[in-house]
Amino acid sequence: MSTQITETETETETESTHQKRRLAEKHARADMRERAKADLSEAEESVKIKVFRYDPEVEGKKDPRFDTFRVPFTKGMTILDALIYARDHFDSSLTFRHSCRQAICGSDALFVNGRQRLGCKTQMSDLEWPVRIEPLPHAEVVKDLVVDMEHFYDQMESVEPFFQTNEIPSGELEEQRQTRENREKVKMSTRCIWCAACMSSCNIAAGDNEYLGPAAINKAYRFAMDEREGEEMKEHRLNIIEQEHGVWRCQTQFSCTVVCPKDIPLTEHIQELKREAVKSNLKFW
Amino acid sequence: MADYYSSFEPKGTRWLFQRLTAAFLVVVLAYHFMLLHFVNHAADITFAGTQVRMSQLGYFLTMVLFLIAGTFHGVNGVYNALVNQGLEGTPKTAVKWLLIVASVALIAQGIRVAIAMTNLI
Amino acid sequence: MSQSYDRGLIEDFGRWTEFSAGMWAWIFHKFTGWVLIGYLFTHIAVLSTATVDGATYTQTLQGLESLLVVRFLEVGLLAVAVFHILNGVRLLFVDLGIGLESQDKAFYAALIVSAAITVASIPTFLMGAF
Amino acid sequence: MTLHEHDVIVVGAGGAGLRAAIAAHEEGSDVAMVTKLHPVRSHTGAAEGGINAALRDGDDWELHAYDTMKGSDYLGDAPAIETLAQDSPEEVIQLEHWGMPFSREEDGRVSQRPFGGLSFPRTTYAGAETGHHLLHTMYEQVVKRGIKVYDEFYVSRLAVTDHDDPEERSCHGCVAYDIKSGEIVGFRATDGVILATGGDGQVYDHTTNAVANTGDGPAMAYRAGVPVEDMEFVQFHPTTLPSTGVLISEGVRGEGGILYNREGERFMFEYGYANNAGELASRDVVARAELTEVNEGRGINDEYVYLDMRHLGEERIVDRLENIIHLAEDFEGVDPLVEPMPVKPGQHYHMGGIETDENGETCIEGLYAAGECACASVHGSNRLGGNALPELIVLGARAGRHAAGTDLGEAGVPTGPSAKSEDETDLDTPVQPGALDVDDSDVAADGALVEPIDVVEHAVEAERERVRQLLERDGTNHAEIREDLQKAMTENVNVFRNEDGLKRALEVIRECRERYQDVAVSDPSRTFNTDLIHTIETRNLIDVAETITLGALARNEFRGAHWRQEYQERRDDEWLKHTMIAWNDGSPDLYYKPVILEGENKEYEPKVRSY
Ligand SMILES: Cc1cc2nc3c(=O)[nH]c(=O)nc-3n(C[C@H](O)[C@H](O)[C@H](O)COP(=O)(O)OP(=O)(O)OC[C@H]3O[C@@H](n4cnc5c(N)ncnc54)[C@H](O)[C@@H]3O)c2cc1C
Ligand code: HEM
Ligand code: SF4
Ligand code: F3S
Ligand code: FES
Repeated sequence: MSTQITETETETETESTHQKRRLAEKHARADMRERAKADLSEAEESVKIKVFRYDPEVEGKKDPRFDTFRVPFTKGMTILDALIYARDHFDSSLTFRHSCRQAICGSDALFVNGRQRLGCKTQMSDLEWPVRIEPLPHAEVVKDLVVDMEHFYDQMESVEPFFQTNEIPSGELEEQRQTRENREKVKMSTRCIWCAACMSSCNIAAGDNEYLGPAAINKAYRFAMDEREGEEMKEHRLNIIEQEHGVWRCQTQFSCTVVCPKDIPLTEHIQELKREAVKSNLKFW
Repeated sequence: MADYYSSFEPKGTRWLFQRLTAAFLVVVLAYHFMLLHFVNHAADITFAGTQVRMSQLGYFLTMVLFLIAGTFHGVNGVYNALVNQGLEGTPKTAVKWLLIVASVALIAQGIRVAIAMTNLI
Repeated sequence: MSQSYDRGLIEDFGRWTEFSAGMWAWIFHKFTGWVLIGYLFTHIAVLSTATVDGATYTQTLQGLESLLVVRFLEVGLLAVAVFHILNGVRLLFVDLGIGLESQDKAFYAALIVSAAITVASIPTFLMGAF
Repeated sequence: MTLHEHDVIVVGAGGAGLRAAIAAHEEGSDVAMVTKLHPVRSHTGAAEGGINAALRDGDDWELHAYDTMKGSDYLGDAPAIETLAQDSPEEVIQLEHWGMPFSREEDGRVSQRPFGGLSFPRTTYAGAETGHHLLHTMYEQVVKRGIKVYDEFYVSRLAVTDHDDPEERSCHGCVAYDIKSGEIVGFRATDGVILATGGDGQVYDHTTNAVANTGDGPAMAYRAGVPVEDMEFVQFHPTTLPSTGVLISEGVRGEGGILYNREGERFMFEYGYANNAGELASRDVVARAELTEVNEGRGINDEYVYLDMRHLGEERIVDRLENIIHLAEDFEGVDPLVEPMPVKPGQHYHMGGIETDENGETCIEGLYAAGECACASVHGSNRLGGNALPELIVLGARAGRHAAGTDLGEAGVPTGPSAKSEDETDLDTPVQPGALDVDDSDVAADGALVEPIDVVEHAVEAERERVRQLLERDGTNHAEIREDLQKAMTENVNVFRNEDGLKRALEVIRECRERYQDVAVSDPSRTFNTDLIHTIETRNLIDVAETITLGALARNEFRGAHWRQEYQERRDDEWLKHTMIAWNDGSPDLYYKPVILEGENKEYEPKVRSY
């Protein structure tokens, strides 16, 4: 890591590799869809979903079970569409969070066929059928697909997730300047929609409940790397993420990065913070 | 949030050392394996051969460093692994000291052995 | 307050079939690391015979080497060490933030190369054991 | 009975709610937010394009106000519009100082871009996810200030006194259903309740709005006695993806994206829909142009047209509009770098809403509204792109301050039935609108309940009873009713409207209301009972849909987003007035109030809107 400029270069590089990855994934999906279509012409056009059910108050649901619903398949159908269909047509007590339907509210991270995914952003045709839908692992289930998010929110809010600076310009209507490079640098990290998919996928977070987790560390990164906050604040931020259950806990398992629906390079951000922390600690010697 | 403000915690330092020793170990371990399994077959090792090698100061020092680095790396790795699995409080302190004692013993014994292998004394 | 359902650890580890590359790498690295540190302690213990006298040392070593199990264990040790080294190098790159995009491929490569080296070295290790 | 007490209660935690809470907190109030979604899940996060603010040399607030008035088709109230234009720059800079990651110019200042209907490129943006950043930045400030947030609490009723004249009523709090535990709790607000519940796009079946945008605020306020204003003005966004309603930002056209029909013609110019502005004409113009293309057989699959941005080049697209690539791929399976995107109009924004003045206050004392659920009115009959986000922060902040007791001066916009200038006398409705029986009101109708705490307790009791009934009885599921309602609205109260259709819609709405009487919740659980929540929401949708349709039937002209087949002309002589509907204890009263074109320094002269 030398100067700012090279930093951004790496940043854009990863960006375009992201794009490449997405492209590759897209081609794979296209193939898969073709195959799915071929399968479909034989089978009746419906898809089975197996949904995790649990309700602490309802007889018969106190012990978790899986319910199977058969929903008509339509082109472009997402996991969320299938769930809504099942709820509105078969069982109105089927419970899951959702709102925006466009991968921005972060409500519907689910464990679908063994991987954390956003229901609204996952095409049915990209998955193996029948599709198994469960609540996020490593979180307590409140009911059906709804998990308790409190712990995740606590972790997010424990890293002082708000802008702090002493350098607000005094002039009227004057903004703080920020270079384009710096904005680029924090750009990916600002995209987090608090869906908790990453946290759920991380084995370390599962083992150590106090581990800040990838999303919260990413949030800290978003501010630590924002030049508008100033050097002093950066020190402070590094102290926060260096705590006992902070960055050092990360074992670079990458599953967070793999599942993040917003393509945030989480592991990379965590690693960069580790290096920054080591660098700033070295100064004390 | 008070606990964030504890000043310097050597976690980052151990992390760094784990990496530095790893980088060192890559080279030395590879060399060690080559030398004692491929160049000289383990089965053919004799005290005499060992003594010849160990009596070269450079080799001797490398092996001692190898031992220290390996011990730190391995023991620190084990400690981290346990801590990551949620080891806390008194057991954590106990394990920490146990590991430190074991490491010191290992290194001490290792150096004793190494010296015995030389003809320096 | 309503109660909630904790699926517990068993459920988590019951999912091993769904682990991704990075998780496997982590598990293998752990396992190999523990084997190596275990070996280091044993190794020093064995070598300690040198403090008795040269002959005991030579005898012990050659005695051990004449056991077939030991030869096989050595192959295992090599496998473990090679994987730990290769994946260790992978991790070092990850720490430096280099090539993060290919980390999964690097893991597979580490597996394959370890296997190859291990197989290739079997003759050397087993030489004269029979 | 659980009762929480705070100075100010903000219902809803989208952009407007968050801003209001921060403002009230800064004035020293003990403020709490009550929201059915966690704040970061609010639909403000979906806004893509940007925030209008006159920040740069060559631009000033008066130009912004002028553009807004023109865009509103002269149905906006000048005091509100001017407040918006004046306060917006300061509010945007405030966001910057809170760390919002705006896109930047070479010199490090925040970037601005051109947007439809604006005479100056004053749309400040943060990539193509401005709303997401705005929402998160403000939530961060709420965390910083330690403002109490009751998230996943569904507010289902306001605690309003029961005076006969709505203008004498006061609001003392609200009732909420704790979604996780199923408990019904009271919230007592000593200084005021601010409704910021956002849009109501779920009235339609094709919308860019979230599933949670069900118009709860307008419906609750309406039933409590606050008139709703200009409900017929619903904006349809010209570029939404056909299968999901996901929005493709106006930014695409701002950056130079082009609309084509099936023949490959650039129809905005070729057919003279907007000879000057072309693709950048205001939304209603573009939406109608697209539908006309489709209706005349020049659409693709008889459903949509193409939006093409390939000529902008990959680099520029990735730089400025990267998220559009992902949206088109994930939700429509189209790679916009390779092929044009299919787009069609979808419900997007509701100009109408709870009647407020420019301080966010309604005619009921202690009841405020801000954001999309309110109507101040800054957008009149048509909102310009990039004007809703400034509305959230400007009017949100003002409502917050006012509720906290700050003197903002006398409001220029009059509110309440007393502002009535004329009654609608001969509206011919096929069915009786409003409540089936007079009991359906949300205020107690049995005498002088005025003690604040009694009012709240009474409301809690009433709500408990309602929920108990819904849970205990057997009956139909709300989902069918909701679906029929949405279909009828999309079919008849869309971009194109005519008398027959509107009347048919009113009949369906009435029928839905009747069926709703037998509605029941089949999930017996108290834990996270979304079935119950959706059922309550459906009732709100019915009320909102009815007001939209009534307004549309009354307004015999074409203005802004409201187009009538029989009257394809703007008629300023008769219609420079707001359509108001008051619940009137169950038998809705439709009346009018004049538009205020008198600004601070000038009078806005209605001109022909041409782009
Ligand atoms: C896709 C899209 C793109 C847009 N792009 C732009 C743009 O580029 N520029 C622009 O200026 N505008 C844009 N808009 C418009 C603008 O985003 C919205 O008008 C605005 O975000 C509404 O904000 P709000 O705070 O009023 O409501 P929301 O953000 O919708 O928040 C509503 C809040 O109320 C809560 N709530 C609702 N009902 C209840 C209840 N019963 N009890 C408790 N809480 C409740 C919800 O939980 C939520 O927190 C866009 C809109 C959409 C849909
Ligand atoms: C030869 C080159 C070696 C390299 C490159 C290497 C690399 C690494 C790295 C990078 C880690 C840290 C993993 C992490 O914390 O995420 C690690 C862990 C570890 N290493 Fe090594 N190592 C090497 C040799 C050794 C040797 C010789 C031993 C035994 C003495 C050893 C024992 C361990 C142990 C026990 C761990 C901890 C494993 C765990 O996380 O549970 N390593 N190694
Ligand atoms: S970092 Fe990604 S996966 Fe994690 S919460 Fe944010 S958006 Fe979700
Ligand atoms: S999965 Fe966990 S271990 Fe680190 S790289 Fe991601 S936080
Ligand atoms: S519904 Fe909002 S993220 Fe999926």
